[in-house]
Amino acid sequence: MALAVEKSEASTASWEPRIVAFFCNWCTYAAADLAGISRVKYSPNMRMVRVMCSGRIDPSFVLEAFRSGADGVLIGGCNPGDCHYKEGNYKTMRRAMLLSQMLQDLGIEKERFRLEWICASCARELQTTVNKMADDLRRLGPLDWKGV
Amino acid sequence: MKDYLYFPGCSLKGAGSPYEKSLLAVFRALGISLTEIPDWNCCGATAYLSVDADMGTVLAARNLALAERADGRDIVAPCSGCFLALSKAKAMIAEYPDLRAKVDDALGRGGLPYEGRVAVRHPLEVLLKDVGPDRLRKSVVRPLKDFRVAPYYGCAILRPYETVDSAHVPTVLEELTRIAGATPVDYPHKARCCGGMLTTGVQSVGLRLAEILLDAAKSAEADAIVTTCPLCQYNLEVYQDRLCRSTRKDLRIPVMYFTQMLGLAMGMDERTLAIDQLFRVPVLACPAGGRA
Amino acid sequence: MTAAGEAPRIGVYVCDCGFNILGAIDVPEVVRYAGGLEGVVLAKEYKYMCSDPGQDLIKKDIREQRLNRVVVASCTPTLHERTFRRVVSEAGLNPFLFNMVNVREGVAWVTEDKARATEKAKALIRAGVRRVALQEPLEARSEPVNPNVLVIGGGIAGMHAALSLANANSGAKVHLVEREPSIGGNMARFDKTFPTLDCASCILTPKMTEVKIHPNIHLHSYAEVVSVEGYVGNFDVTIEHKPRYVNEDLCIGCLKCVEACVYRDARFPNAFDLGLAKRKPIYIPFPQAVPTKVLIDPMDCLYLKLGKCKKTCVDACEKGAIDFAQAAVRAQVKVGTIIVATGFKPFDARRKPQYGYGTLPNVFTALEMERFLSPTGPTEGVPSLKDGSLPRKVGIIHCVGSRDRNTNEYCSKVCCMYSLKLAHLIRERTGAEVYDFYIDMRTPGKGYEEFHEKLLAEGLKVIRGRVAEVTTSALTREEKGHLIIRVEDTLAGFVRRIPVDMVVLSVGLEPQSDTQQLRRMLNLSCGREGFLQELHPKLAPVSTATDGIYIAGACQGPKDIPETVAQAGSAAAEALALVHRGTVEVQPYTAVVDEAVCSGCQVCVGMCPYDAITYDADKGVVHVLEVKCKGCGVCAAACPSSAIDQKHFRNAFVLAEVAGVI
Amino acid sequence: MVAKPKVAFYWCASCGGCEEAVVDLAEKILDVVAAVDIVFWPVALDFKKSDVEAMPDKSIAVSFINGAVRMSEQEEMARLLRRKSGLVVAFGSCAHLGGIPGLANLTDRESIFDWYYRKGPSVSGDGGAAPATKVTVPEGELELPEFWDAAKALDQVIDVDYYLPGCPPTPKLLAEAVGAILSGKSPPKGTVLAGTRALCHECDLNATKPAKLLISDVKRVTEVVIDPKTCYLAQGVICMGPVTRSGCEALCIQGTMPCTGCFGPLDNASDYGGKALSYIASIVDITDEGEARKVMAKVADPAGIFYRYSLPKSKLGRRRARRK
Repeated sequence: MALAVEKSEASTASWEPRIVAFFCNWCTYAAADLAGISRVKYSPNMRMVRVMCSGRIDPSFVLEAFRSGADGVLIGGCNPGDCHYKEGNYKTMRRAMLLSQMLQDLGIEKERFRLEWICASCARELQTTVNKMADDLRRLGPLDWKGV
Repeated sequence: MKDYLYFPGCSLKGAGSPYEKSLLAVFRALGISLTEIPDWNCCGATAYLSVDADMGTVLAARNLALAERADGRDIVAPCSGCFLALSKAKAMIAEYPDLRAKVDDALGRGGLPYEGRVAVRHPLEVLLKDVGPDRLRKSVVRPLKDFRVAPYYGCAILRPYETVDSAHVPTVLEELTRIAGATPVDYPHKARCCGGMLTTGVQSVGLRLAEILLDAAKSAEADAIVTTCPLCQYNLEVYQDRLCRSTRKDLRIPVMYFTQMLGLAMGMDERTLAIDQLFRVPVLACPAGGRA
Repeated sequence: MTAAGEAPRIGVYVCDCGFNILGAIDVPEVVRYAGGLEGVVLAKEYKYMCSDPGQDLIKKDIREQRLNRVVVASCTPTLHERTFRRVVSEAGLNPFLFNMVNVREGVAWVTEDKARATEKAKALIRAGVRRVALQEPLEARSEPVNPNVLVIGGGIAGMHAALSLANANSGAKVHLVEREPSIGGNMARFDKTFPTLDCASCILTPKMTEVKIHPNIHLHSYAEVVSVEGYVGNFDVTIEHKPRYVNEDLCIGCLKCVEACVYRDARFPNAFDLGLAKRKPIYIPFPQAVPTKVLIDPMDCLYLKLGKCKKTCVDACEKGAIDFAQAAVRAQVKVGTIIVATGFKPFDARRKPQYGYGTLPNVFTALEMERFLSPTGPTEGVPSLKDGSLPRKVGIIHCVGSRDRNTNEYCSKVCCMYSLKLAHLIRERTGAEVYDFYIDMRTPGKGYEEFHEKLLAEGLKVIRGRVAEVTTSALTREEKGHLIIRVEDTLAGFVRRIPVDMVVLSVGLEPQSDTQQLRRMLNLSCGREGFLQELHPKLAPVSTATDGIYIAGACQGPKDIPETVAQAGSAAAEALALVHRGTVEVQPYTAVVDEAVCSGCQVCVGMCPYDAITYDADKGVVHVLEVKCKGCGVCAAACPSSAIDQKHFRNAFVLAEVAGVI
Repeated sequence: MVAKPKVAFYWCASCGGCEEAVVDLAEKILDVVAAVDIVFWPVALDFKKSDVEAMPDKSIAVSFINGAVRMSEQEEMARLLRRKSGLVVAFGSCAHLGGIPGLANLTDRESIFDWYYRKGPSVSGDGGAAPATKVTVPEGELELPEFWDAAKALDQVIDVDYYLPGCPPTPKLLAEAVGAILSGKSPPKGTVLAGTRALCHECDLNATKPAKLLISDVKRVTEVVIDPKTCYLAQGVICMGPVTRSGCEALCIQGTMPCTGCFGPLDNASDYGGKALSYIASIVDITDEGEARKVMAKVADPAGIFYRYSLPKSKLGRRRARRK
């Protein structure tokens, strides 16, 4: 399925990286909610896509995100041992290891793809993770993917 | 046996020489070699710190850097002031990048790189952690029976870094005392200020603090105060007579270094341990002098 | 085109949420933008979408504008997704043709810059619209709820919850599990409760007995929950009963065995008295213990330790209840809901060595003082010094371990009040002069400030300042032989040294040390202080992220008895609501297999932790057992043929969302 | 007699294996030759580009084009044949997905030239020489084809009607395809003329899979003696069977060689490499992070393994273009 890349209207003078974030419903999405409730501010470059478990994330989603204009992709899941579905996050962990390597072989820096365990009460960790990633990407510059 | 680099600092070369003599004697006997850091300089403590803190740190950092260049073994810093100054420099440089920059710049001009690799150790740690109670016990040939000791830590080796022992309930000196066969007495001042710094400034306050300490040790019926710091030793020792006069209390009590105590228990004589250089020579119940 | 076939007619509703969203996002601009998105027939702004008028607005449009898709951009779905799904279904639309976009927690509350917040909100709504266009109608599955309830912890919270449930006579059986030999928890240790000073055991003991005799309550004392499997409505629980070495059914609690024990005198520390009092190897924890059954501590009992003893206890027992052969036994129970009421553990005062606990004589924790003050406690209600004399001056130090960067930063909430209570009781029993050292005197609550006033009137000496240390380092003759409390009096502005005979440390409340294991067993999460995390701090204070599991009392955070009881009640109500409904809705986010594509490679079979996928060797394809599927989607991500997809989280939906946010 | 349908064969960037496949039709090739009129087949018959240009548009019934498109010349021929043919069939993995030449997309033109004409250990002389699009010879200036920065699959340059997958396509599939097309029973445009499910479905070893297909280690063929009677995956050997389109009748596997994926992805697969990666990582049943990292590291060159035949047609298509 091909996706048209639709650039957003709000044209900011300085370039801002786009981070697509896949968060699991139980830990990292909950952390994001907590961040909201506790008014913990973080970079708006990150846009959440909610899935029930980080184990739902098909590596193809990540590839698609890069292909359609993401400068970085962040996956957030429950800490090892804490998966709401027992062991989904372990699959994510292993897929991410392989995917990260493959992306680097394809010239995509490892800072652009991150898997982080962010628990339901880790609003601060979420903040630092997102802000750091945004900074890293600003340093790396746009990915502006061009296919064949 | 592990070998160490050695940072004597100014006082062990001066007023604190009994400390150095006894330390070297004891370590030699335990088969530990101490190599002086080549071309070491002031640790940057006290006076310097109050004039230019950053420069103080740089001074300390130079010693650490020299140690790295020497061979990067652990540094043994017996003087509490030096121990704190070096530990503090290491910690602060690691924590504050801008300070690190200053240090790098300063040392860089002398072509001296600083990586922060070496560890700063206090002899007490080395004795109890590296050598270990068992070897120490074996080395004791003359347990100091019925010798009542008031262990005194001073401020610097426990605060703010509790690497040597807990700042609130320290016990290592007690342990060492027991190993030496002596009896540690319990009193609440063992980690309180000796007044040292103040006797040079606000003398009345400094002396009051010393008095509190001596009084407590006396009323705990100690035969001697055993300390870890040249400044404490000096401060607690030299003002005793004056305090006796001013307070009309008997505050006379020997103040010795833990290395001297251990040395005695290891059967060394008072000259080797420079105990004869103390104002008040502790009186031992057990026969003094060389190996029995 | 939509799943339903007809072209999407999407309504987008952006919520101002008062000023919460309006203040941080240019809502009119967002609405204008949303209106122009493909498939959107109308976009509206409203003050509070979740309010009745807001809900009616949506229903009206669905009917009049023939909307077949609805997007609401407001708070997080965890808060109101249910609400709006109900709304659209009331208007005749399938609830799963609704999509919620999180622009409050997700944007408004976490973004500094309004322009960028607006841009982000647009992106999220764009994604939401693209997604909803593809969403398909689904039927929520419902599963039966086992009426029985498991209550973990037999303190005041657990007991109250259990009784509320049991008294409902809903046909529900309550399994109350307490790991100590007796129920009662910490409250059983108290003599009086603040602010009313009514006798704790007078209000507690009847409750304990009622729990014991209630036909609907099955009490598992001296037992622990070792495993919980399953999900809301159908939990399989394993409970392990520790051996008492006394047959509970036979023992009548006459205590003849205790008198007869070969140990003439009690010499073993009694856990209930925090080791302040002694007991024999065979004992009951305390006189009012429920169940009133003795037990034997295998670490102390000669026979169990060494295998030889006259076993005078056995002879003494007419019932022949003593059974040295007893071993741990496991029981299986099925329940539909679980209430966690595991309480707290007091802060370990040794972690503040400057206060001398464990090193200086006559320094006690508040809980120890509670025992001293209890008529059944080690000193029969009159606190005395180690030498047996009465204290003439007592210092109570607040915030021990609390509001402290080195230990716990949070306020334990109950300490100020219990300290005042202790001050009153100590003064009443010993006539001692009592000093309270506090940072801030926190007395919110009915009658609490009045109690504070009463204590001040009684002549309580209060000194404002964090105590630096408790020491025996006397500087004056008067100080000699006393505990000296050094504190900076922040009101007087100088350092005080106050000699006292006894020090009470008002330790804070901490999570039970095994909270982490419990959390994992039940699939809950913890806040950063380590207490169990509620679903929502305000709107779902006793619910958790795991459906069917509720929390009550101090396991959720420090709280006093009234609050604890209130929480226990509401947890019971939540559980009962489920029991009463009889069924639970299970999200239909299950996996589906396209059998025309599936190659039968069986990669998915090994993926499923619930064994919900089976291989059909004849057809050479796999099937998903919907009832077993929990909807994690791991199999879909793993399926090499993309033959498996997840309902409501289909690849296409997720990818549409991805395209939208970029 | 009615004129026999005209057929053309052409090769772009390919190894010639696909041509072999045609010859591998063995005696069947005679039926084909009998049934059709081969008007263009550079590898076997001497026709020139001008001959094709001379033909009227759409006069060729079917053109079978194999090989990836890597150079301007290949694009030119592809376009020409497209214009002259009723149907174009992408023949073999390279034309279908980019194939082995597509792996060149893991690097770029500059790096390739650098290595082959300047830095390579076998390069002698000043190493200054490198392909150019223009060269002057005594006879004048010649224009040479341009070597592109990336290799492409056929349908990334021209419109393609059918795909015959495989490296090379099996004679059986070729025969069936030709038969189907000539008999007019042509399937819908864009059809891949092979199986519709993944290879496991037609693999005999599928029956030997354990109840739960989980492995504790991944092995390369060189590391183990494969038991030919048990599913290779179950033995820890990476096999692309589960992600790869069936139709080859598990030829390699019958030859004790795990599937490497030449038939490419299934119709609805999101991304071949992504899927391959996902299921391999998923069935490795290790939860300890350190251990998992070790085993995952054994999947050397993931991009090369998972996109061996399909990089140009993958979501990302190629290595990221170098910043200018």
